Amino acid sequence: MSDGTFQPRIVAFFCNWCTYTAADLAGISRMSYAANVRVVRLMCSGRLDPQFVVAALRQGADGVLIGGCHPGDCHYQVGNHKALRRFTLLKRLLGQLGIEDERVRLEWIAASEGDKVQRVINEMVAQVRALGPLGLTAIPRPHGEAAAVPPCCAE
Amino acid sequence: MATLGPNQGDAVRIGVYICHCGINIAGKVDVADVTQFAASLPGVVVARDYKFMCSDPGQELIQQDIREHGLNRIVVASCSPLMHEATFRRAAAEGGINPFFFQMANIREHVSWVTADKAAATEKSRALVAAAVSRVGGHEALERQRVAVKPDVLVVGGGIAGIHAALTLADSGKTVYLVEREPTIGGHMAKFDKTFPTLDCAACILTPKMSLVRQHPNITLWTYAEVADVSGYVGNFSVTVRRKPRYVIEDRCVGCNACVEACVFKEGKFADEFNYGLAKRKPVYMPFPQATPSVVLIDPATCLHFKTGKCKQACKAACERDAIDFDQRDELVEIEVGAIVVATGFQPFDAERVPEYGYGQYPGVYTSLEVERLVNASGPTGGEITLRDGRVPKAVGIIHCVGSRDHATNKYCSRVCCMYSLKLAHLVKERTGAEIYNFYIDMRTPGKGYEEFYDKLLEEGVHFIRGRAAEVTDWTMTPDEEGKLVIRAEDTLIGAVRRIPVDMVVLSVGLEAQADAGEVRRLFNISCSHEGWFLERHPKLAPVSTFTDGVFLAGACQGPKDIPDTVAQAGAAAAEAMALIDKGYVELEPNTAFIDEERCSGCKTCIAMCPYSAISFIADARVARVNEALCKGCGTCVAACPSAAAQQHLFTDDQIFDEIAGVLSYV
Amino acid sequence: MTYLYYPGCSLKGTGRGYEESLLAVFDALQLPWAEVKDWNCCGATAYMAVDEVKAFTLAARNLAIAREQGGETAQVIAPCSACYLVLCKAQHVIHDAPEIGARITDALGAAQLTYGPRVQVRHPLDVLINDVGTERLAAAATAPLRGRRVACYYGCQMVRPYATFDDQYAPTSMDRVLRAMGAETVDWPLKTRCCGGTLTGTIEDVGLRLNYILLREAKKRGADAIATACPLCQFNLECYQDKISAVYGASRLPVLYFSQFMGMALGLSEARLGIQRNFVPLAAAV
Amino acid sequence: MSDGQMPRKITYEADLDPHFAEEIAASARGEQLFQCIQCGTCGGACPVSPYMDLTPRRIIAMTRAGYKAEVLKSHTIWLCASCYACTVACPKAVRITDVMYALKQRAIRDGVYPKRFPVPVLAREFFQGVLTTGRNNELPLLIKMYLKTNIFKMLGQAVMGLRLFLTGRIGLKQERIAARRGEKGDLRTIMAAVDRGAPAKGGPSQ
Repeated sequence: MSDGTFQPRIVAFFCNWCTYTAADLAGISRMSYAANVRVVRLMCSGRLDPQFVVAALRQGADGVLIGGCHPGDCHYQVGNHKALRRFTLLKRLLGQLGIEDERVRLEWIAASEGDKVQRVINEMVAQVRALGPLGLTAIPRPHGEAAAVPPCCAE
Repeated sequence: MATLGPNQGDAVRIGVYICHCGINIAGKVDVADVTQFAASLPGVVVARDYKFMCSDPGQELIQQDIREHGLNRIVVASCSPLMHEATFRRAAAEGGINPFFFQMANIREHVSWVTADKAAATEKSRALVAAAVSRVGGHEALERQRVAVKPDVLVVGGGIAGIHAALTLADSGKTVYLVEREPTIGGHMAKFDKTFPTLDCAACILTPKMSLVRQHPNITLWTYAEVADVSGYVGNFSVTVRRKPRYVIEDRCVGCNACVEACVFKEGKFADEFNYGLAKRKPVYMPFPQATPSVVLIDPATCLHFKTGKCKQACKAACERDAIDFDQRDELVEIEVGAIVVATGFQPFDAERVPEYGYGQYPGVYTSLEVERLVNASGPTGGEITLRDGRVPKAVGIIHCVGSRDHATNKYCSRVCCMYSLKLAHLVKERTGAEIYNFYIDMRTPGKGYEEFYDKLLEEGVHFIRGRAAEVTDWTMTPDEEGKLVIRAEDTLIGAVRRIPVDMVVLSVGLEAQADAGEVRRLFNISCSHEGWFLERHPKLAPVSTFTDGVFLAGACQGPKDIPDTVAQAGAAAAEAMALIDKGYVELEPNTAFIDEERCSGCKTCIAMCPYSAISFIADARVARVNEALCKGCGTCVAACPSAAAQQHLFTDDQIFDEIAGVLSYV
Repeated sequence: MTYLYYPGCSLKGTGRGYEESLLAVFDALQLPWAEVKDWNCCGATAYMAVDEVKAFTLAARNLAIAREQGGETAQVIAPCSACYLVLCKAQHVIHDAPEIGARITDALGAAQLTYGPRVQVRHPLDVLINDVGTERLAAAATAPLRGRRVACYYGCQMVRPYATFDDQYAPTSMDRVLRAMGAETVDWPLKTRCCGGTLTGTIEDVGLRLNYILLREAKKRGADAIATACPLCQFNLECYQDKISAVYGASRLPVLYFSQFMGMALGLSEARLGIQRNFVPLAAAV
Repeated sequence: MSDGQMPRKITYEADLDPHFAEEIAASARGEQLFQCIQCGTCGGACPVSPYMDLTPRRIIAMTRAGYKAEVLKSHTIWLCASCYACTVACPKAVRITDVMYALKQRAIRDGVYPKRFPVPVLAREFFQGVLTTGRNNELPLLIKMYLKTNIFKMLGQAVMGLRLFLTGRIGLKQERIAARRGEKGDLRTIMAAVDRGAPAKGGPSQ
C-alpha cells in the first residue's frame, strides 16, 4: 500500500443480516479485495442515519458505502426501503454540496453474494481513487452536537 | 483519535486482545504491531496477542486480566462477531463484568482472509481495533430479556425430511403441525421403486412412516395446505395456514374410491401428476394407492361440475358418507409455534431445457423420474418396462448430469444422480436384459456401500462410457441405427467419438430448488443461495440453523442430498427445535429501541417507521414510547427521529459516531 | 429507416444469386436498402487463423463506415453467415476485451474513422421475421409455393454462437418464412450441422462426406429441395453434388437460397432471382 | 521422442513447454481453458471429429499440459471448420473454437503446421490478399492455394471452375476497395496502426 498511489478511505455501513454476512462469506471464500473499506455493522440499513454519512465524510472518509438486503428481503420487513428513501434525499443534498456521485453508494447485497461484496468494493475503490481525496476539513465532532443535517433527511 | 464516549461511574479501563487464529490472522496481519498500536490507544490498560482467543486459555486470559487489572471494557479482534461474539460476551460475564461491555473487531473474515497485501491488512486491522476501542468506552450495562417459548412446532413439507422431523418431534412429546402442499405426504420418495445402494423398496420403508404420521396423537396433518403467513420471532411465531379446498370432507372420507368408480368419466382422461403423465386419472382421484391421508380430491380444472355446472354429480351420489362438498372454500387456520422446521424439498430439473437430448421431441426419451414410475410395480405399467409404443427396449442409454455441472443450467453437482443412475441401470437390466450404456463425466459414489454398488454394476456387464453425451438424435449412419435413437458422445477413455443406437434414453435429471423458493424464503425470513437453496447459518457448524433463530432446515431444500443424508438432517433439525423448546425460554438480544422522553417532541415520526407497531404515543405525556417486547431492534425509528430522542441499545448514535471516528482516526 | 446492405465478398462472386434474389425480395417488400459504401472483406474464418485482432479490425472498419452512413444505431444487414458471425464477434470482443477494443478504435481513428458500438448487425431472416412478420409475408405471396417440400438448412455460423433471434439448436425462422410463402418445410435434425465450410476446398474428402450426410438426410425426410441462408453452404451443398455422387452414389437435390424461394412466391422472374446460376435445376431431385 | 527402436511413450517434464497453456489461454482472450473437465462434449458435438487425429478434448488436455509440439502439428486444429458447435455445447463455457484459432495462429507463427497441408496456406493467402485489396477474390485465391500445395488437384476442380465461370459466379475482375493510401478509411493505414498498438510480445509475424 506504500507505492505512492492514493489510497482512499471508505467507511461502509453494512446490515447485520445480508451484507455483513455476505462480507463474512467473501472472507470464508477467500475472495481478495481492496483493503480500503472499513465496515461498521448496523442491525439494519434502516438504522442508517444520514448524519453517519456526513460524519464519516467530515472526518476524512473519501467515500461511504451502504449495504442492505435486497428489496423485499429485509430482515425487518421494510427497513431497506426506508434506507433507500433517506439515501435518495441525502444524495441530492450531497450533490448540491459538490460531492461526486460515486463517493456515496448504496448496494443491495444478499447473504449469499460474497462475490458481489468483492466486486462492489473493488469497483468503488477504483472509482474513488480516480476522483482523488475528498479533502473536507476534518473537524472533530463535538459531543452531543445537534443535527447538522436538515430535517428533510431524517426520512 | 476521538475522545471516549461518556460513561457512567468509573473510568474506562480497556483490555484489547488480538487473536492469531493460528496463521489465519497472524499469517497476514502483523499482530505484534496491532497489539502495540492498541496499547497506545486512550483508555487501554492491557493489550495482548494470543494464538487462539476462543480457546479456554484465551478466555481465561481475559478473565485473569479483568481480575488483575480491574478491566471494565473488553475488545477482542479476531473473527466475525457472528461467529464468536457470544463466546467472548460469556467470557466477560464469567470474568465479572457486564457482557455488553464488550466489542469485537472482525480482522479475519473482513481483513486477513480478503487482503492480499500484508501491510494493508495490518493497517486495516489497526483501524478496526481503533474503532472498537473508541466505541466500547461508551457501552452501557444491559440485561437480556427472557421470553417464554411456545411449546409447539411447525414442520413445512411432508416428504421424507418433514415426515422424519415430525415423527422425531412428536415422539418426544411435542405437538407438531405438519403442513404439506400436495394432497398426500410422501414427497419424491413415494414415487421411487427401490432405494440405493441396498435396493430396499421405497414404499416398504416409507409407507409405515406415513401411516405413523397419520396416526400419531401429537401430529396434526394438513395436506393440500400451504403456509400463508408467518410473524413473530424465535419461540413465538404466529402462523397462518391456508387449507385449499379438495371438495371432499376429509373427516368423512374413508378412501373407498366409490366416488372415483362412479365418476361420469368412465376412464382416466387427464395426466396423472403422480405418474408424470404416464398414466391417466379422473377429475376425482386418489393420488396413489398408499396416499396419506387416504382421502380423494376433486380437481376443479378437469371436473365437469366446475367446468360446465352440468354434471349429474355421480360421485356425490355414490358416497355413502356424504363426503363430497362442491362448496368448499379456502380455509385459514392460525397456530402459534415456538419453532419451525422447513423441509420443502426440491424439484426435478426440466429436461426440455437441454434441447440436445430431445426430451419432449422423441418419445423414446424419458426422465429418470418417469423411469422410476415405469419400474415401480404400482406404476402405470405395473412394473413392466415398456416404451410408449409398447416395445421392450433392447438397448438403453442413461445420460448423467442433465441439468447439473453445466454453466447453461446449473453449475453444481446434484449429488444423487450417479447413484440413482446406477440403481436404474441395475433395475432396467434386471427386468429387460437390455444392454445399458451409462454416459458419465465423473462417477461419484462417496457414501457407505456406494462404491460397492458401482462394483456390482460393473460386474453385471453394464457399459460405462466416460463422456458427456453431446446429442440424442434420430438420423442414422448405419443400417443398425435405423429406427433407433442415436447417442453421440466421445468415449474419452478411448479418445474416440462413438455413436450408440438405443431404444430408450434415460435423462438423469438434477435437483433444483423449488420454483417458489424465493417466496417461501421471504415467508420464513431466511436466505437463499444463488441457486435458490436455503442458506444454513454456517456451512459446517450450523448446517440446519438459519439466520432467523427458531427456523431450521431439513432435507433437499438446503441443497441436493440423498435419503440417508436427508433423514439425518431431519433428525438434527428436530433435535435443534427440541433443544429450543425444552429450554423453555429465549434470551433476546438487548438491542431494542428506547425513547429519551426528555428529548421527545411528540412528532410521531418514529411511530410510522415501525413495522411491528412497537411504538405508541402516550397522549398525556405527549411522547412516544417503545414496547420492548415487540421491538425487534432494527433501529429504523432511531434513524428517523429528528430530535435524537429515539435511541437503540448497543447501537446508540454516540456509539456509532465513536466507531466512525475510530475507524477514521488512524491514517 | 434504410437497411445498410453489407454484401461481403461471396455475394459478389459465387453467391451472386443470393444477392440478386435478396435485394429483389427487399424491393418487392418495399424494404429500403443501400449498400455499405466502400465495404471491405469481413475477415472470415481464415483471417482469424492468422491474426485475430486484424480480423476484428477489418470487421470494425465496416461498422465504422456503417455508422457514418446510417447513424449511431444504423442497421447492417449481413446475409452471409460468416460475415454475420464475424461482425457480431468483433462487436463482442471490442466490448468485452477493452484493450483489444482500444487498439482497434485507435487504428480506425488513424484513417479518420469512428467505430460505432451501437450499430446493429442483423441477419435478413431476423428482419423478415421480426420487422416484417409472417402475416405480411403471407399476404405478399402472390404465387405461393404450393406442394414444395423444403428442408431448411441454417448451417452453423448464422445461429451460433451470437444470434439472438433464433434458437441455437432448433432454429425456426427460415421455416416460418417459407411456410408463410406457402411451402411445406420438413422437420429434420441436421438444420444446424456444419457443412464443413472451406474444408471442401482444402480437405476435400471430409468436406464431401459432411455434405453427403446433409443431402442424404434431407432427402430421406422427404424434402425435394434444400433452402440455405449462406453462400458457402449453398456452394458446398450444390456445386459438389457431382463429386459427391461419384463417391457415394446419386445425391442430386436442388439447393436454393431461401430468398430465391421467396422471390418465386412473390412472383418475381427466375432471372431476377439468379436461379439460372444454380448447377442443379429445381426439378432435378433424384 | 524415441529411444532407439521402440518409440518412447513416456513423457518427461523436460519434453513439455510449461508456458504453452498460458500463452494459448491469453491469446484466446481468457483462461477458460483451465475450466475444462474433460467431459468430451466438444468431440461429441463436433461434425468433423471423426476425422481428427486428436479429439478437441485431447487438444485441450495436451495444451494444458504443455504438449506444444504434438498439439501444433495435429491435424485437428486445421480440420476445425469454426462451426461453434463445441463452444455452445461446452458445459464449462470453454470457447473451444477460439482456442483452435489461437492454436492455428501459433502454428502459423511458428511455421510448424503439417507440410503442404492446404488450410494454413489458404489462410495465409487469404490474409495477404485481403490486406492488399480489402476484398477476397475467390479465383486468384484458389489458384494460389493449389499452386502452393498440390497443383494436380487443381485439374480436378477445372470442370467446376468452368461452370462457375459460365454461370457468372466467378469472375476475373479484381475486386478492391476504393480508399487509397493515406485517404480516409485506407486499410493499410489502419493495419499499420493496429501493428503499432500491438503489445511488444506476441502478435503474428508476417
